[in-house]
Amino acid sequence: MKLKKTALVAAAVAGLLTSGYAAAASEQFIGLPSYRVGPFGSNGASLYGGWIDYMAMINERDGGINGVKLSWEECETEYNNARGVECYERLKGKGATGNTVFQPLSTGITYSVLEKVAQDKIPMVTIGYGRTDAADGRVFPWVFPMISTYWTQASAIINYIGSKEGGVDKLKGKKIGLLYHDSAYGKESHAILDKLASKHGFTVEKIAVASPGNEQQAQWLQIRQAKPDYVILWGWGVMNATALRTAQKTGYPREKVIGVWWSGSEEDTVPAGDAAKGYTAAGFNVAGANYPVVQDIQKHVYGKSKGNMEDKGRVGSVLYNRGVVHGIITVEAIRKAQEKYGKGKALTGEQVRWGFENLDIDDKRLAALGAAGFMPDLKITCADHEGAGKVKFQQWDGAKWTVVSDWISGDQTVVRPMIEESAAAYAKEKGITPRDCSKEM
Amino acid sequence: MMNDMPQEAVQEQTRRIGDVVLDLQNISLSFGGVKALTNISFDVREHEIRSIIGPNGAGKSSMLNVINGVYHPQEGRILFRGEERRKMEPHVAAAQGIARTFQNIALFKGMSVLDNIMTGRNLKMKCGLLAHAMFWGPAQKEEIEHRKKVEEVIDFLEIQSIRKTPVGRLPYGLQKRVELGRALAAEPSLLLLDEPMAGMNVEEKQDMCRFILDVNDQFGTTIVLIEHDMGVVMDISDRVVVLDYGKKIGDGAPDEVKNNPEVIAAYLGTSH
Amino acid sequence: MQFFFEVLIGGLLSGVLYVLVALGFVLIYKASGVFNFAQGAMVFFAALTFVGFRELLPGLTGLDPEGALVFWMAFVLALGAMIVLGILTEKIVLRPLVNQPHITLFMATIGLTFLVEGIAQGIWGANVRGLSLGIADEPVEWIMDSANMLVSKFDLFAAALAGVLVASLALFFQYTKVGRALRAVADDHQAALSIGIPLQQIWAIVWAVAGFVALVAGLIWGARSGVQFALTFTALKALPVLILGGFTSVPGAIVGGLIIGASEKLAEVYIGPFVGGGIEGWFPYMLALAFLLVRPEGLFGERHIDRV
Amino acid sequence: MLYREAGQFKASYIEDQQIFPIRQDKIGFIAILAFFSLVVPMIASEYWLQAILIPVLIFSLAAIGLNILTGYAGQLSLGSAAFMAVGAFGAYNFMLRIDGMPFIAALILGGLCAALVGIAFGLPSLRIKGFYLAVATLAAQFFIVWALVKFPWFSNNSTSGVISAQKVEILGFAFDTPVSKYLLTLAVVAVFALLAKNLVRTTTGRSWMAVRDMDVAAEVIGIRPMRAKLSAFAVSSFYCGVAGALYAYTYLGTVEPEGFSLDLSFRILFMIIIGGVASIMGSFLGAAFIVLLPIFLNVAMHALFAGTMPAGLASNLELIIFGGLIIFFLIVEPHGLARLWQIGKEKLRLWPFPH
Repeated sequence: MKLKKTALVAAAVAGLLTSGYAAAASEQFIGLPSYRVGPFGSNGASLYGGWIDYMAMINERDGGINGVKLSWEECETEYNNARGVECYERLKGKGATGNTVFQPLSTGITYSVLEKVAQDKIPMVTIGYGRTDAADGRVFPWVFPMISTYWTQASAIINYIGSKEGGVDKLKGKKIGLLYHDSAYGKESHAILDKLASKHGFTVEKIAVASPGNEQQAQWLQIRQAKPDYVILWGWGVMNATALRTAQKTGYPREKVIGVWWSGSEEDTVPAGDAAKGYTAAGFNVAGANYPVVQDIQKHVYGKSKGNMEDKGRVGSVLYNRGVVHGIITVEAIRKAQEKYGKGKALTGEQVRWGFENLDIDDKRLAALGAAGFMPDLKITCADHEGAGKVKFQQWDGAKWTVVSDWISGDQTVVRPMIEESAAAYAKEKGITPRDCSKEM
Repeated sequence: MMNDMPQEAVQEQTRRIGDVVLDLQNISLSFGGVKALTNISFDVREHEIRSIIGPNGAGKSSMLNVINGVYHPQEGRILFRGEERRKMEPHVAAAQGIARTFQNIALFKGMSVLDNIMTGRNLKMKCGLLAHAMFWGPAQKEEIEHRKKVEEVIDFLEIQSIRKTPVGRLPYGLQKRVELGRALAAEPSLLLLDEPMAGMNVEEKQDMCRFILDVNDQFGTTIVLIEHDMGVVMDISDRVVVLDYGKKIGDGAPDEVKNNPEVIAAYLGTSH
Repeated sequence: MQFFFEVLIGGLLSGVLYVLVALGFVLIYKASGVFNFAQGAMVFFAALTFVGFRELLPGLTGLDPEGALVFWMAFVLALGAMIVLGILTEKIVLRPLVNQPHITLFMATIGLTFLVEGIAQGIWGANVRGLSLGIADEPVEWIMDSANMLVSKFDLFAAALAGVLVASLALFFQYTKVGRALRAVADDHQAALSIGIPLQQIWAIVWAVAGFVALVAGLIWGARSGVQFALTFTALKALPVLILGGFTSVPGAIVGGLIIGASEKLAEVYIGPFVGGGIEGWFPYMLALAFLLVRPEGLFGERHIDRV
Repeated sequence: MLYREAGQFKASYIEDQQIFPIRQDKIGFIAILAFFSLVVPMIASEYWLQAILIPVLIFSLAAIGLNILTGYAGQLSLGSAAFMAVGAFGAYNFMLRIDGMPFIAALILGGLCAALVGIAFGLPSLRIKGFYLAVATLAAQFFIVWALVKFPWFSNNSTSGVISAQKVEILGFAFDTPVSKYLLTLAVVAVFALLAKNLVRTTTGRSWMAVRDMDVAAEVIGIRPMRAKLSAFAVSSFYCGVAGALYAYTYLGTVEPEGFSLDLSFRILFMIIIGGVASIMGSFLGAAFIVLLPIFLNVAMHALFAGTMPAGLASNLELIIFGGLIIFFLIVEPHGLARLWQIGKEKLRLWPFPH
């Protein structure tokens, strides 16, 4: 037994040297650069858990995609850029056709492999994080910041606040606080909100929280002083729970705090306890275990004790369901690509990229997937790698999330020009000639 | 004990003794209210061996620390080669040609004997950091030149066989010798020795005595010596200053001091 | 002015929480000369173990999950775990490394950090958990009404608890045999050994006491922002307190913590806006550094004289 | 029998003062360099080049930097990653803002920026020592990362504070393949490692070690502690800065300030402790060990427990083993891998007649 294990390790290490695994030709390999330890380990466990469970469900229920079974392997990144690059390289050559999609669920890792994916012809899908201007598919053919970018989300949040006030025109003269994680991620909010502020005539009060954000006394006293009408919470990790607790401490009503999607999961509200009651957050997916797609996972995966989640109570949580969304989009893109490149075949990353670019998940398809209302409908084109551009808002009632809005779109007349401008600047800096989308098929 | 020391050598030195090089006037030093030295005055003449003796805690080491700038006395004047000096850092003292050894060996433990002694040449080396990094042309030439000097010191102290040994591995007596070597490598005009023979056996003491006298003799170096071994002190010193409880209680030629009743009472008296 | 005092009081109360973490560092450093970087991980481990037992016990015993009995049972079990951790650390990590340079011991405690983090999450899972001590984090009403000033009930409670902790530690060190031995060890290892104080036993006790302090800190921090990995970062809040107050001074840690807490909040509010905010991450370090440049021996340290 | 210095006599001090006084060492060094520059590019896969060898080389350089400061000059620092960040952002801005900036010049200028910042944060070392200084260097760590995020000028007003390295071109040759990037990194690291070796064995290095071993004695023989400490900070930060620039240009391509976190600083510190304090060789061994160990553990865990153990537990077990091995190494060989190497060499010198 011991010998066998030693041999296994040796084989695995040898595998690193040679790269490339002998895998069944009818398996589609997906590398998972997951993180299950470190400050964001709990988030990673839910996100990758949901994604893996969905793929397992497709294998169990449908026998794969048109008979092509999905196979995957995890690689621990610890949410660390260098480890992420190592995982990218390690996973790249695995499987019969190599890794077919890379989704690191970390903006830092996204940046670190941005140029490599184009060289290696592996599509990178960054749902709800990553480089915003990559939504311009002409400049970034290999990157898909799908469903909704940070800028669209910011705009949608303003629209939501507008709807609560009785229309965006009512925002004139209002003051909106922005409590942001003082990092690259948090700063994504600045430019777009400034632009929207000048368009709608409100003011933005930007307040930075130093990472990790487990102390916010000063910030919330500043908020108390400034008395903004709403506070947008642009946080990550421990900062979110602390923000809600400190809001309670300083007497700021939680109903007026609107979180972004990385601030709107059970991982953020549960530790805040009562303080989170009434708090609203955006999301490109909703919480709940009653959707048919989650029910199918329960039945086909957990029913056979093959589930990935250690804590089964988290199935149906916001982040778990977000993982399921990752699964749905990945599987649908492969399905789409098979339509073009041959059903029942394992596809290369390049072929799957075509699948992502021509992805069209309309309401009918969503219903068929058992995900109506679970995530927005989505249509990707050569130029537009974002697709939906919609978010829903959910409110925490102290025990669970309740949806309180329909899908709300961002203001693309503001967002899209910003994306194109930023992408054009990147193209110029890098000497990239944007694709001519009329010639793509 | 050291009576077999050739008398002529001592005589020869006495003849060469010159002017006052270091003049300490009314030195007082205290640490947070505790007086270490009180109103001490004495001088050191060129080429002489000047010993400081006294019981433990008399302030002997503090005196050396005052001379080479480790401590700054609150009161008093220090004249070195006729110039009064104010607060002075030890490295400035070193630049003026004052070198020393320490009571508890203060070698650089992580380095070899050769490197330790090479540090003594530090002040005389002029090449910059970049030149060292390249180790090309002038830097290499300089390194080699100083290496030659250091080898002379190594030969002089008869420690050729241990030159590449890390000093931490050496026995106590040899470490003391290396420390002397490091001080000598700086080619000092004034050498301060803090108990160079403490903890040594007779042979080692004899060797050390010989080195001290040779340094004094061959290089003409002025030496200020702290030593407990009365025999050695009386044998090799030109003049002796006696401290007790931070005060000077005697000063003069060895024979004078030996017969000073105050010294006998305070110093020799305590050792009985 | 009212706003200034609000920030000041809030800062002082936050400072109390830093003191809690810093105390653990000071205890260990004083007794064994180890700069224990794992203190943050110990805070996390303690809080997670407490919450874990609190979740586990009602299922095993049928007791009321919110009841006092479960709370105290979980507390005792978590404390037991911390004591075991302390003893094991002494036996497995410190004893073989005795007489090694400080930096080696320091690195060993960083290794210990990984170990403790891994064990904590390996046993209890990565889930983020809430922790309620039954005291709401709300403004005290009468202060709010009379002075329009915000003072949190929870923070006052935490401050009181910290006060009790410090007082009981002081009593422990002053009046028990172990405490006296501990102080002897802190003063001079060799001397303590020579009069027959079992050094290694004392170290184990100190680590266990530091574990107890970590547990208290973990409960309070955990109740504020949830029991999650980020509790390990509380160590970073305690470090500037240590340089300000000195690694070996308990009063230094207390005063240092209050100074750091108050000044970082005031700086964030009054200086932050001019430089873009978010300065709390580095400001305490800069402040402590500036202070050290003026007074290298720290707040309560004695001036050190080099003897040669 | 091969490793024998008998019969090699040094007739001059020049010969005795070579970097490798023993002939076999010199041959060995040239053989290793030849292997890594000629053979490795032919046989190594892209994975090995990009995910292992390039980062190991870059971290070796950073570890040499920290070793100069901590190992040779005795000043404990926890801010190495921040100095890497200064180097990366410095080089980026020189490339960006000056037309026709040669890459190597930008690399060195980036390093010089880091050196200047290093001197500034090294000033406290003149008054404070030991862990107080170590914690004080955290001020550098947090302040620098904060400043790089906060002031958009550093990242050319990028919305997210992220910089994307320009193409690397030297004399018209574009370094854009893994092999060419590897060779460039190797060349830079090898040159700087040799320069460091020279530095530490001449006057500069001796004055650092003197200050480290006994600062009062050093001052008494005329070494100025201020100059020694600040030059150590400058050179150390310079090395970290160059490593940071390489990290951006030949390794990741795109970097964000937060990537240069305290965690990275600790990793570099681990490298010198595990590798060997005050050893250039040890810096390489330590970097290789610390980069490879977690990867090895991850691969091994997957091979052993894939499917049988919950993934979260497996990841935590990796962390536990990593921490445990660090402690184990510190206990078994507190002087690091370089000492093992040394012992091995001494054994080899005597072999086969150990007495």
